[in-house]
Amino acid sequence: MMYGRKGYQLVKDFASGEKGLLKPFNSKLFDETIEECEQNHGLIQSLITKMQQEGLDVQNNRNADHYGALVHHLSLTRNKRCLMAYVHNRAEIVRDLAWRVGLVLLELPPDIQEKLTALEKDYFKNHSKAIKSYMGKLGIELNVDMVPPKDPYIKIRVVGDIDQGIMMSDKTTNFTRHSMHFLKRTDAEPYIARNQLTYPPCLIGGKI
Amino acid sequence: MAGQTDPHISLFSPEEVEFMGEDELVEIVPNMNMEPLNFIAGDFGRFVPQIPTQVPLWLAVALKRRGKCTFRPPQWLSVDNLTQILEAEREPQSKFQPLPFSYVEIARLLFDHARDDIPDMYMVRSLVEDIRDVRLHKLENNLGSFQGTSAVKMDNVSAMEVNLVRPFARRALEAFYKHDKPEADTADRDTRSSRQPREANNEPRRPLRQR
Amino acid sequence: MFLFTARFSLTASETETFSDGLSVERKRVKPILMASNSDMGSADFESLSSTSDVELLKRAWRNEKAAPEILPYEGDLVERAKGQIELVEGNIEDYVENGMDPLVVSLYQMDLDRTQFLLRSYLRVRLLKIEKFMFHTLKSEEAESRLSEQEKVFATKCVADLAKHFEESVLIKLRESYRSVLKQSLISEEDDMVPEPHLDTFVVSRSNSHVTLNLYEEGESHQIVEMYRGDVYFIRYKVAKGAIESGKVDLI
Amino acid sequence: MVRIQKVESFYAKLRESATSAGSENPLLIFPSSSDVDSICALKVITHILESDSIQYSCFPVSSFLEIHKYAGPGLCSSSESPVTILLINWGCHRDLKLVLKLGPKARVFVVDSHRPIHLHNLSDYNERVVVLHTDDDERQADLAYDFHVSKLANESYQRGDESDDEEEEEEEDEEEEEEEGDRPSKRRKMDDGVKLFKKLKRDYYKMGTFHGKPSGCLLFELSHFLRKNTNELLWLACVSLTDQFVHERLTDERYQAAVMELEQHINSSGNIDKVTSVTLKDGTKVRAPDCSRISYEEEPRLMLLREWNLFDSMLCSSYIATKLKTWSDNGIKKLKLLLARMGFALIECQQKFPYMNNEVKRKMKQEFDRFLPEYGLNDFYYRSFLRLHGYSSKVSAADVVYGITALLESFLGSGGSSASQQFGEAYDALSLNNLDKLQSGMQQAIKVQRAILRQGSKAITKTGCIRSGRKFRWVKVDDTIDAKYLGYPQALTKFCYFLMDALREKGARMKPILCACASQELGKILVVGVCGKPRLGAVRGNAFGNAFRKAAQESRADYFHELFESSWIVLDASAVNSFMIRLTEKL
Repeated sequence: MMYGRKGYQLVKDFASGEKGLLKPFNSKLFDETIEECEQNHGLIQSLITKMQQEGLDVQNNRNADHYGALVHHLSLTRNKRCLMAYVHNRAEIVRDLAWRVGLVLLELPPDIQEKLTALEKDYFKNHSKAIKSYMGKLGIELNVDMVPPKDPYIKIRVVGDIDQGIMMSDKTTNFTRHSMHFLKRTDAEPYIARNQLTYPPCLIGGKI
Repeated sequence: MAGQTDPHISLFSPEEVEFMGEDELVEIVPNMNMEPLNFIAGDFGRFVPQIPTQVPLWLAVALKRRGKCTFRPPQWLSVDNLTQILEAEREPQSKFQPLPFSYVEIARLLFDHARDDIPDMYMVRSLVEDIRDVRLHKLENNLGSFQGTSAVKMDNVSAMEVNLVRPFARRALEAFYKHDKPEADTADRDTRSSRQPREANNEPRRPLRQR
Repeated sequence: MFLFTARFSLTASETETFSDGLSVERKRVKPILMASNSDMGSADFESLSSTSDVELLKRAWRNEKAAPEILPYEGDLVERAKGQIELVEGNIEDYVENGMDPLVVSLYQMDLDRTQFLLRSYLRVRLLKIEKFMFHTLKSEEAESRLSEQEKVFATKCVADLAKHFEESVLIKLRESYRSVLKQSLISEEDDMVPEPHLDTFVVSRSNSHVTLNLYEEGESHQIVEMYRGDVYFIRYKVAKGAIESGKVDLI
Repeated sequence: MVRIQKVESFYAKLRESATSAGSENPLLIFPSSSDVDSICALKVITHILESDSIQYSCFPVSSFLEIHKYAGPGLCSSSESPVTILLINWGCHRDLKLVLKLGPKARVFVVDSHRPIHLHNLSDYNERVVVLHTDDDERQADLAYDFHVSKLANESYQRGDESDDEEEEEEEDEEEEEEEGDRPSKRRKMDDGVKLFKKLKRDYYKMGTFHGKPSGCLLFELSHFLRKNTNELLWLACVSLTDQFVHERLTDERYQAAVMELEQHINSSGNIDKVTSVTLKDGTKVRAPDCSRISYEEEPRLMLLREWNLFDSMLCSSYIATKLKTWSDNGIKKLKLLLARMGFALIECQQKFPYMNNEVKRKMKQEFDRFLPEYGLNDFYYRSFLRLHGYSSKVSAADVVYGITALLESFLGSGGSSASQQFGEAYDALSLNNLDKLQSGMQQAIKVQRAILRQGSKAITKTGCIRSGRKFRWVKVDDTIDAKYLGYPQALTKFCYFLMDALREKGARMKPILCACASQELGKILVVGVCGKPRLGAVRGNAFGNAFRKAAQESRADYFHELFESSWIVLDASAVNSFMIRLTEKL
């Protein structure tokens, strides 16, 4: 039984995903790694009790059992690191979603929401609250203006299906598919974040 | 989203490098009357037709796009000057020639928005591209010659070049630094250990304790 | 609260009456810290030209982005920038109401957008750094002193939220002696699960004035570097840290 | 004033209306997705609007009814908030206030080359519609009126209010005329003023439909006036003029005059770089690429030559194919003999043009000038525009028009890519940094032209295929494969002109021609009518307009006459024959 392999596969599974994009939570591998920690812990206990029954001093008597227990301790801490790394890296992406895509869980694109575990959804909500309360106290929105401003206006073309009657800062229009618009950048940014709009090749002022 | 740097690595996106370059002052010739502009970034204008004035690049581009001015290309952006610079850059073992810190961004913005204000614009653009390529090539070559030291001076380097070479240089310099530091006495092993990125400390300091 | 400071520059102006047929009285206060000075040789360094608040904000944003660890919070600068942004936002509303030429309005809007972007990016980069090293930022007195009040609140909440998330998804499923968030197991002497910023990374510095830096820490062979105004160096962050915080050197 | 003579005052009024306080919508722009001139005009006007920071929303449309799908409530209801609309290349030949049911606060601005402009749109009293119709456009028009149009327009608008759609009104005038002829006593008593008004109105509409100045060129003049013209916009003006030339919408004389105007712009826009290469002291040469320059040259009437090969381009290009009758075997033999006489080896001529040897390319013009007149091809070369880009590549304005039109006309019916999606493709392909899209459009145009040659040959060689009536000829494209290429208005129009040229070469009497072909909608047939190429001094344009509508109504099948040319109509497959029979009575 090769210890530590499950943990390794778990972290590898995360690493194989596209940078910054979530894959579904690999609960099978995750639970198997937890299971392995239990086995490690069980073996440590049995080796210690065996040494105690033999009347040996567990700390200083460096016999085979002592090192056996040590190996399992190391395997357990390694598994713990893998589990924590897996949860930590996913949590990093969850935070990034709050910043880049939107602070309201239900407004996230459905394909992203599917990939979040219940715990991660809670974490998302908590983290959004932290960001919102910071912004509230300071009176400045920080999840906007991610890209250096060019002209206050921007030219976009609608590629996704967006509901009708779009409310913009001072005007309303329809974002029907394939229509083109020249509007305030801040009005377009939420839709760009959910990549329903593209910059057509002819940016304002750029080459037509 | 394009244009926004990955917040986790302290690197600037090309859009951000251009943004910083847009504060450089350039000369324009307005074709209309306009009151002085008192911006947070500073005071500019009284704009009088045909009287040249200095404004930041972002303001100049905005006025040009609205048909309100023409550019006076900077002195360094001419076929003769750029030819000399290219010839000097191509000299073997030559140092970088002096160019404005954001010369790449200024050139690109002028090519995009002020084509008709730059004489022989396509020749100028080819020369700037060649100069940029020669300099990047030189930068990559002398990456290898960095000695194991904590500080490496770079003369006349530009914003884009710094931003481009930073990740490679950082890795090379960190590797040099880690391997051939002057021998420190063993006493402060801890300070050295704090240098390596924090890895788990494998050997237990104290023997296994009874649960 | 405005910090009134003198500003020496060619077109200093306190109040501006717009003579474009409008009687809008526009109060313009430009609290600028340092004296402006003439341009520098052929390779002009815009950070050395008149250091308006925008320049200071740009320098703070750039240093924060380039430094591996969080830098001291520039509270006064942030307040001043916020004040000026609110002032200009008000002015723009007046311009629009008084039917000012849309061209001039859009130019003032662009100046506003640029300053707002800098302020937002500066504050956001700091929050992202806090998120990245959240446990570390609250670990020491010194680290905590670099944060603003609201950032401390944010950091504390981040730590609590993430600890809770770790707790519920991993730690309660492990045995007692392995349940610590900060330590791998009870027998770890120090918090060996806390990622720390890597202070030995190399950054790119540009000196604002003549400065001499000691390249190595105590107990190592002495080596120094003498940097002159405008010099650009690839340098170990730890060595330049003091000079950055004192404003002698910028990161680019 | 509803008819605006000056392009700059048109823009000033548009700008003032679009930025008027209280308007809830941005400026709504509806470009026609039926022709290239409309895209060029859109790009020029949006460049100007953007530089003045005027917000807009743009929805490509291909029929009158679609506007309500996008314009939202403001357009026709009595809503108080003003809404400003800009129509590009459609709408001015119908009474817009009536057809679009404009509300009190809606204002429609129109830049459209379709003629005649409906009198109600031109009247000073109609505040809802503003039409751009410059003086020199009217003076140079192919068909001129010898009376004062605006006076007639005002009178018609005031009278128009009581009567319904202007077609009906014109209808009973004609009956009057006939009545007058055979039963004078029954004629109603009319005072002279009304009679004169009715006669002038009848003459105004009886001219049939034709085209004024291309919208792209008109709006380029606006950008020039506002000092916002660029090399890009000048090229768009060249393409929009060539669109009218390629699709036979203007006379050769008016084309030459317009080319001269654009040539002055090309010369004065400092288009040519002085320094194109620099030699460093160590001998290396740094060359500047050709800077997307625009040039004007004599171009052969060979379609998409640079995307094709010489032989196929000569075989399929309408101008040569109809003269040499390349649909027949001996026509192809004649073509091969011609090439041999010019000293060009056949395999050379079948090489893809970029790889054809330069010797042949250089001698081509000289040989063509020497031999082609013998075959009656005397104006084989015509003045045209070229765009140089990259290091040596060239593209001609005509090839751009063929390519972009093919992109516009490759929308599929249900489920497939919609017309507005193809409009986006065509829009992107018009800029120089999207050459791959333009190339795919040009390859598609080659397929359309091959289909035209195939169906043309079949129609000419198979007897009974072209049904010839007293007033017009008509033919139906049955081949389901080629219908995929020809089932679009512009392609079917090119097919009509091909047949007309072929019949002329066969010595047949010139008559208008109709072509019917399965459209993209299942079970529907597109019918397109062509009266003949616009000629200087011609008395009438395309007369099919109203006749189509009435014939379709009488054949009691449902029909769709809302496309942007009144000589285009969509019918039920079953109704085609009865439509044709009734149509002969209407002409």
